[in-house]
Amino acid sequence: MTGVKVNNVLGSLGLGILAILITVAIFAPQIAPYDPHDTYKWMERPSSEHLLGTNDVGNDILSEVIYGTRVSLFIAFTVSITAIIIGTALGLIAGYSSGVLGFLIMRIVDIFLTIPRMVLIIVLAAFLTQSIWNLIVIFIIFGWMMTARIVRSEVLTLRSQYYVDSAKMLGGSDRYIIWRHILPNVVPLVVVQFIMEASHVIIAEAGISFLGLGDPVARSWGTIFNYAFEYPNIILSDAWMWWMLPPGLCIAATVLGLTFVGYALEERLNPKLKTVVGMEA
Amino acid sequence: MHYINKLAYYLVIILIILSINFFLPRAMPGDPLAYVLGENPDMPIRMTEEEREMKLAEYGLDKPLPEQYVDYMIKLSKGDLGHSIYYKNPVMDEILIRLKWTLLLTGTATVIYMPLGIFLGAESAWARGKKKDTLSLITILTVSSFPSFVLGTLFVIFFAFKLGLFPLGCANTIGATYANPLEEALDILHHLILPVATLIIAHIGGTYLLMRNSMLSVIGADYILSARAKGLSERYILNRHAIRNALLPIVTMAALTIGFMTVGTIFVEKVFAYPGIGLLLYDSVLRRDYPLIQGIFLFISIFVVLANFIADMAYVWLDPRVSDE
Amino acid sequence: MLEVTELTKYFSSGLIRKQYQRAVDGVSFTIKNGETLGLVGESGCGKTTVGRLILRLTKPTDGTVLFDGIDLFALNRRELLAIRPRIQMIFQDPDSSLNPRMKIGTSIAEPLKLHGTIPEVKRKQRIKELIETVGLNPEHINRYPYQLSGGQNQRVVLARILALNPDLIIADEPTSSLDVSVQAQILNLMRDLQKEFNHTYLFISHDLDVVRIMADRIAVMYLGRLIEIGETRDIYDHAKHPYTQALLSAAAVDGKTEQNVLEGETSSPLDTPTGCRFNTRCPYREEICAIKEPELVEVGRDHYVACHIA
Amino acid sequence: SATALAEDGGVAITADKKIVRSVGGEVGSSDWRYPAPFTFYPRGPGYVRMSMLFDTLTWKDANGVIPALANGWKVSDDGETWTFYLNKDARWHDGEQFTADDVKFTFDYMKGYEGAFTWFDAIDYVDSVEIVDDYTVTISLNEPMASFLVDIAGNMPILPEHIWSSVSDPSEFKDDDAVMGTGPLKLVEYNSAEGFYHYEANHDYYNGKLIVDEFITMGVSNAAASLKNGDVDEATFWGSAVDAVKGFDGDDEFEIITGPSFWVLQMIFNCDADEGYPTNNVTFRRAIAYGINRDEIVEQKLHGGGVAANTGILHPDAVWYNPDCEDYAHNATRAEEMLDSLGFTDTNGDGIREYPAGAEKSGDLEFVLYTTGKYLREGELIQAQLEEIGVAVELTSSDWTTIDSYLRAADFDMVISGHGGIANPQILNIPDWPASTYDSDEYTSLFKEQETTLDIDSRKELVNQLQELVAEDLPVYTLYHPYIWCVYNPEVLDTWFYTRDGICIGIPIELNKLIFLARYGDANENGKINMQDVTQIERMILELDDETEMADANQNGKLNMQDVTHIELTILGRAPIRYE
Amino acid sequence: MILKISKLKTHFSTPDGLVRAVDTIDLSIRERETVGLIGETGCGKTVLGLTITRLLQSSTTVKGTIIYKETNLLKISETEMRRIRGDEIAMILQNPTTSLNPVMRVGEQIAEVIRLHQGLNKKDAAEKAIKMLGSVRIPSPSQRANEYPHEFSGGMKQRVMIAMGLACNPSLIIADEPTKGLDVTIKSQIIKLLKEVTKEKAMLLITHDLSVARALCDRIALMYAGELVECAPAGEIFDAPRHPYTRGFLGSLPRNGLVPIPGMSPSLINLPQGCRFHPRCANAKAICKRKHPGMTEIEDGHFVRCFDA
Ligand SMILES: Nc1ncnc2c1ncn2[C@@H]1O[C@H](COP(=O)(O)OP(=O)(O)OP(=O)(O)O)[C@@H](O)[C@H]1O
Ligand SMILES: Nc1ncnc2c1ncn2[C@@H]1O[C@H](COP(=O)(O)OP(=O)(O)OP(=O)(O)O)[C@@H](O)[C@H]1O
Ligand SMILES: [Mg+2]
Ligand SMILES: [Mg+2]
Repeated sequence: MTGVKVNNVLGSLGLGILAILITVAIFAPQIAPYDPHDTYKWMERPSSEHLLGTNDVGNDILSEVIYGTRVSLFIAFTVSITAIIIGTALGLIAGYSSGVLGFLIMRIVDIFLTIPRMVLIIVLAAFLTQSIWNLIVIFIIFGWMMTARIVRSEVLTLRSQYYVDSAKMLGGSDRYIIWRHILPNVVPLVVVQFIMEASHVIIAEAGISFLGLGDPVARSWGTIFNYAFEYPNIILSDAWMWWMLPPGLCIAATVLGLTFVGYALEERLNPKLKTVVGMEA
Repeated sequence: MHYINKLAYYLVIILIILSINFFLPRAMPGDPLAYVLGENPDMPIRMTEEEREMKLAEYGLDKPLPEQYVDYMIKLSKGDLGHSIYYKNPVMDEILIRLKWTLLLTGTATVIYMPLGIFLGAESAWARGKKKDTLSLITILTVSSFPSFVLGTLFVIFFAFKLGLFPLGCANTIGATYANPLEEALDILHHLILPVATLIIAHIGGTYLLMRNSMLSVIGADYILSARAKGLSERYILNRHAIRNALLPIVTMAALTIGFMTVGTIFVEKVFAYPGIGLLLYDSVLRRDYPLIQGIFLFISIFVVLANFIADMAYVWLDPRVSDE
Repeated sequence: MLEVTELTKYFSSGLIRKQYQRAVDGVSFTIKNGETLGLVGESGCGKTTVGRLILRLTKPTDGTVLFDGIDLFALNRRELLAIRPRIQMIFQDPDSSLNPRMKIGTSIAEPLKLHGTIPEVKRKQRIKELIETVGLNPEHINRYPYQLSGGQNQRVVLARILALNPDLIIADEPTSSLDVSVQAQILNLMRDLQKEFNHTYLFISHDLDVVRIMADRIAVMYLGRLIEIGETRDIYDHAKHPYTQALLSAAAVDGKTEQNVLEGETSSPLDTPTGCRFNTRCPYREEICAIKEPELVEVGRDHYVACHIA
Repeated sequence: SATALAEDGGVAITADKKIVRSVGGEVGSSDWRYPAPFTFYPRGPGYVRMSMLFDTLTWKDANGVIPALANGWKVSDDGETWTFYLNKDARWHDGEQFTADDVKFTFDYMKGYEGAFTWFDAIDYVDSVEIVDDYTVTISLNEPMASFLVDIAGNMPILPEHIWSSVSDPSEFKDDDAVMGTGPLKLVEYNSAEGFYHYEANHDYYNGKLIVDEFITMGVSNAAASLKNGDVDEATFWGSAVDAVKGFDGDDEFEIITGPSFWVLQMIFNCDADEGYPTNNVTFRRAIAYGINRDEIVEQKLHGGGVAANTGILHPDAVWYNPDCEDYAHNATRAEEMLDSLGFTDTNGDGIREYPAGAEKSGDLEFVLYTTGKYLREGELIQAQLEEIGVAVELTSSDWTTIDSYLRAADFDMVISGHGGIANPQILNIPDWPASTYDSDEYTSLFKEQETTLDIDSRKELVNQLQELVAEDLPVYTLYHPYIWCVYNPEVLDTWFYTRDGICIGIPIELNKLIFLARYGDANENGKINMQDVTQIERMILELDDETEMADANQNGKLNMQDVTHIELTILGRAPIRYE
Repeated sequence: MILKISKLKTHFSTPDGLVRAVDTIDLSIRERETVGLIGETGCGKTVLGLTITRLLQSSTTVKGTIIYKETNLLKISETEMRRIRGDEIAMILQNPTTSLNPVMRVGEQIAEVIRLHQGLNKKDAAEKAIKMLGSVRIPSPSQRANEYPHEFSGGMKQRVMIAMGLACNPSLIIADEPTKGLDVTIKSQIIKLLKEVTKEKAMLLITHDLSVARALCDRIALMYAGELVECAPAGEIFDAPRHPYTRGFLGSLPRNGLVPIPGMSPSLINLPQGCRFHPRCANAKAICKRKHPGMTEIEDGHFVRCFDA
């Protein structure tokens, strides 16, 4: 049963990483040694004063990265929570009422899933003003489909379960059935989906920002990385070590944390892997 | 029946993509003319009302929307994706000259990462719970959580700059004269290795995990036990019975991954200055060369839709249960 | 008490070229108060669908169902909700009849809560009573379905149904997934409860042995049609339809007597044979069988058969 | 002679092919379109890539105008007729002889396809071209044009008649023949995807011996790293890229030269009388100017890779530069005093001033500062600086299309934007800028006057006044001029230099085709043209002082009086040169 | 004696505890004999079948001996075992619908086992597969061989499973609930087919359907909570059952009056002390609670695990 152990280790590791990052995000003003907009001597090497040195305009990189956590996580969580809620609602509708509406929703989902969404996001971002709100809206628009599809197929399975029929038979209204019988069974899936979506958004946002389409004012890790990447002397000087690596590692760590947690959750929720042994009398 | 349904479905998708493309600049805030003529932040275009009218007429932007739509469709049907503002060339031409590099890059990466991911996923699942499985699981999850551009940049710094093992970028040595085709091929390969490696690492995780999960559910299936009961060897069972079944979800996924790939190349091409379509999209975005951006979007989308279509067909071929419906 | 006339359900599939699946095709029967009607037939012949139609869990295509004189198919939503507690169904699979995320107690409380017949304070007490009525221990109240066995779960289902004190219970193969000894427990319990509360049962099963014990009358279905209906004793002793005969003979395997083994498989309701639906497998087939569909005719007291030959 | 010099080893010519590689930018952005005369991208880098292939009548080097296809020239007293004596050795790449016919053809062609040559639009000045003999042409202008020698003669590529006479759609003509000129290089390959231009030497070049065999300008992923790795031999850096340049400082393998960029970053105020409150108040704008610390911006953003700009807009290295404009040296106290005097005071103690009571607006003194992502950092610095004087700035980064629409609607407070070509007084026509909200009768009439003044000195005076007026009125507040650097490997080529007032009509970059010529290799061992060269030329001039001798000299491929006069003019800063 | 199982134990270790799925079982099967293994859900029947064919995961503990024609199956290498599986001992698994590979043609699934064990080439194996399909009465076998499992009905899939089991002419067949989930009329078809097959082969028939066991078996073994409780010739089991569980089991059949055994089967993790059946036994005595009864032969060939027998 090493699988279970590994699973627990990965899960806790992931949770640990996320906990740290979330703490950093929340307490950024307390943790960060400086205001990320304050300027000091530019391109300082790491020192006791500036643990990660300063960037090309003299901002303290450590503080920038700490505040970047805020931006990145804020985008990721805002988008994934909203997208998940929308996706779950639409998935429920599509799955529960197999009418025209459901059919329509699923067609839209199929179509959206077929169109390469990141390319469309890049194209849209190119057309729109660079702001984190625009990004958030775009990500939400393209973020709910997978959830809707997964929730719908789960609802379809649940709907054919006898206990749903039973509830109907016992006099439960549709709303009652959805709230009491369908939704609670969908929630675990949705949680996993939330985690997956959050990690998608982290990567996608970092990517968009790396392309210089992020919000340059509210600097996320991707934007910090982009600035470092665009710095002409980045490869020749050693600055990549303290300017490029930290935001890069933060992105990777967040994704990793989310992946681990998502993986552990999925393993735990996957009924295939859970064998109930023996029945208690 | 199935084919016709699918075909109709994909035609609808393409129609929708075309429409998105048509409405995008028209629905955006700002002057639609700016999306055709481009912008110049240093020296804004100067135009009198008259010139403006003339330009609008020239691009057919003064007509009513439905008429514009029809014109747009007619143009597209002739393969005309419009003119790039920057290159002053047909968008299609600009895409086509870069296509080979992107195809080379994504093709090579796909040809490697797909089978590799499938192989590793299958092996991992087959050895579920063992050290081998755990190790590869953790390694792959960890490595693939690095976005491709972070990974690629680190590769450039280490392998290209610090160690000097590979070139810093580009698709071949510029201006080089080759003694023979082999030399040229080697040069191209030398330039290809780092970007391909980046793409592979960035994309292998998805395939690996999917295959592993898919395989895990196959392993528990009764027909695997049944195959064992027949006395078949483990290898044979894995190859003949397990993989094909486990591949089914992968095939559906493959098309999606091709979509991801095309996006992945944007980052990799930027990092490695690889002259493909991704870099073109990036540059066009920087230059706000809207017709080119739209053209590339259209091109990639249709490419991905086609890939989906092929995957769907492959699915039918792989899963006899579907073809009967 | 229950009068089913010309009950019909066609399932349609396919968007462009519709295909109809004639799952239930003009079934009529009645059940008297306190009686048990056994409904038998092979898998896919439409038994479950009949049950679900009566409950209106599936939308009917045609026909009427009169329950205590009320036309169930004419009810609107509210009326339906009001009448539903009087007709209940026990499903084939006890494990999936209970929400895996609800404790047993919550599941049993559900009907009480939904109908608000019993004030909240008394509910606990009532649940305990119900649990004991079906032979379970009050300590099970706080368990989850997966912590109980199939037989126990089926008891929970019964307890929950009893909470509503229904008049008609449709039992859809309630023991088919259970062991014989557990089956005996459940069937006995059902019989006891019937006696106690004067339930009317529509007992669906493919096991003729079980039906024989449970039912007063038996109805045999084949491919969506009722082909024979009569008193249990009549059916067992004087089965008239060749299909019923084959069923009985197959059930009576003991290794000694040579059986009347039916060749071939049931046709699918997607393309039902013309004429008598059984004609493709019937050992006594005649010309007319492939042409004309036989009507149910009375062959004895309360004994009807749909067969040209019988 | 050039040959002798080359053999002396003044220039490293080895038995192998000598290939020079120059960075043209990042891959993708290093493309400047096909280098044919009507297809290149109409910016400096596009032009120079074309200029390798096509020669003009005149050209410029580090000191100013020099002969090219024309050996010599003279101008009539009314300034309306120019006579050019053409080079008799010049040949087209295909071996055809270059003649006066080609020159006439080119002018006629350019006039015939007006607008096709998107690079400049001064052809209107030309009335007609007459062929005097095979190697002499006269060009008649509609009106005198002081900048003719640079803006037209030194700018318009001369086309081979035998090719272009049959071309009716010049901007679509992209054959191999479309890049066939008389220039020192021939195009071998061009690839837009990779953004590279591969040239080979035209060893039959009439204007001197070539010291390279091939020249490549290409895209790379990182210029500094590629240079260090030896993938390229030369790269340009600009502004804050000074950090990368410093990395080469003290590296024996590389040489560095510095030049002007003729570029300015500025902040545009909304001066609209109706919409622009309070930025339409000149005192207010001055207060803002005092509040901004341009030196800090130069230091923090450019890392010293530039200078605080001339508040009169024109570049300090330009002929027309007025050094006496008010420079608004950072003075927060003064700024605060001015704001106080205008009634903008912090009444609620939140550190941000409020509008005076009864003003058009109320509440906090807060402005939206628009910028593209490129200049965001400057915006941030300004934001912080202005906050110190109690002015709040909301920084909004946007693409230019969006900003432009705000500008047109006069719906903005301040915008950061930059532009080049600031050596030419024409740029000072601020009220005529497409999005300008500046309106001043005094300024407009002054501008009109300088446009029509032919006397150089009086015109200079007028342009000076204009600059002072800009600096006073501050419709725009210029921030900085970046420097530009060329870092190269002298082992490969050491002739790099910056052209006086920029190549052609003012292109600041170092890709002057003269670097491929032996005489430049000779003239500057340290890569620069110095005063000695000039004296040498002067000495030559003194020896030749009569007409016949001049004609003689001309035929020998030497300089003539006209050249000298022009060089002198240029050196003295009197040759009117139009920049873009 | 074709198969002799003695003291066989199969234990799974799980996070909840040790599952004693098969606990000290002795059972032998003679040539051409059909032995029925009957018991309630979860009592360990399938695990026993899988243990014999060594198809369980390696993490399980198996103790005891399984002698098949003089070889101890628990001692030989995996390679040797693989040679025996499908060739000499065929196992027909519980659920035909899921036991056939959905993406492989039916003919190929039969042919592969023939190719493997009999070394036939592709063509011959395919022909033989068609013959096998014919022999289990699949109409137009050559055409059906090219179809996929989903195109077959439940009864036909079960036939395919049987054909697959018989393909290499094994001497022992282990059939795990071959009639489960089938309609009565189809069930009798399968019974008829199996009856023919067992004329010359030994079979271990796992089922909880007594009518099937009665129709096919020579001897019947009853299993309860991982162990055998009674084993005797079929007739004796039905006519003179000795173990209270057997009696209760028979009694709970509808045709025998539907008299249930009280209580329910114990969990294989927490087995009762003493006789495993005693909590449900009407005549349990003090000793039954304390001591675990052994298998005793009370009549010739009739074994019972009960102090009271
Ligand atoms: N929701 C549905 N949609 C489409 N077809 C259905 C649906 N429900 C049942 N059917 C079809 O209707 C027919 C009758 O089904 P039904 O479940 O009533 O049979 P049954 O006699 O209860 O069979 P079993 O003994 O297997 O439970 C079957 O062919 C089935 O496939
Ligand atoms: N791999 C395993 N790990 C842990 N427990 C197992 C495993 N396989 C089977 N079991 C347990 O062993 C017991 C016996 O299972 P088995 O499948 O042999 O029962 P069975 O008698 O065949 O039942 P059925 O009639 O339902 O097929 C069950 O309690 C089961 O949960
Ligand atoms: Mg049913
Ligand atoms: Mg079993």
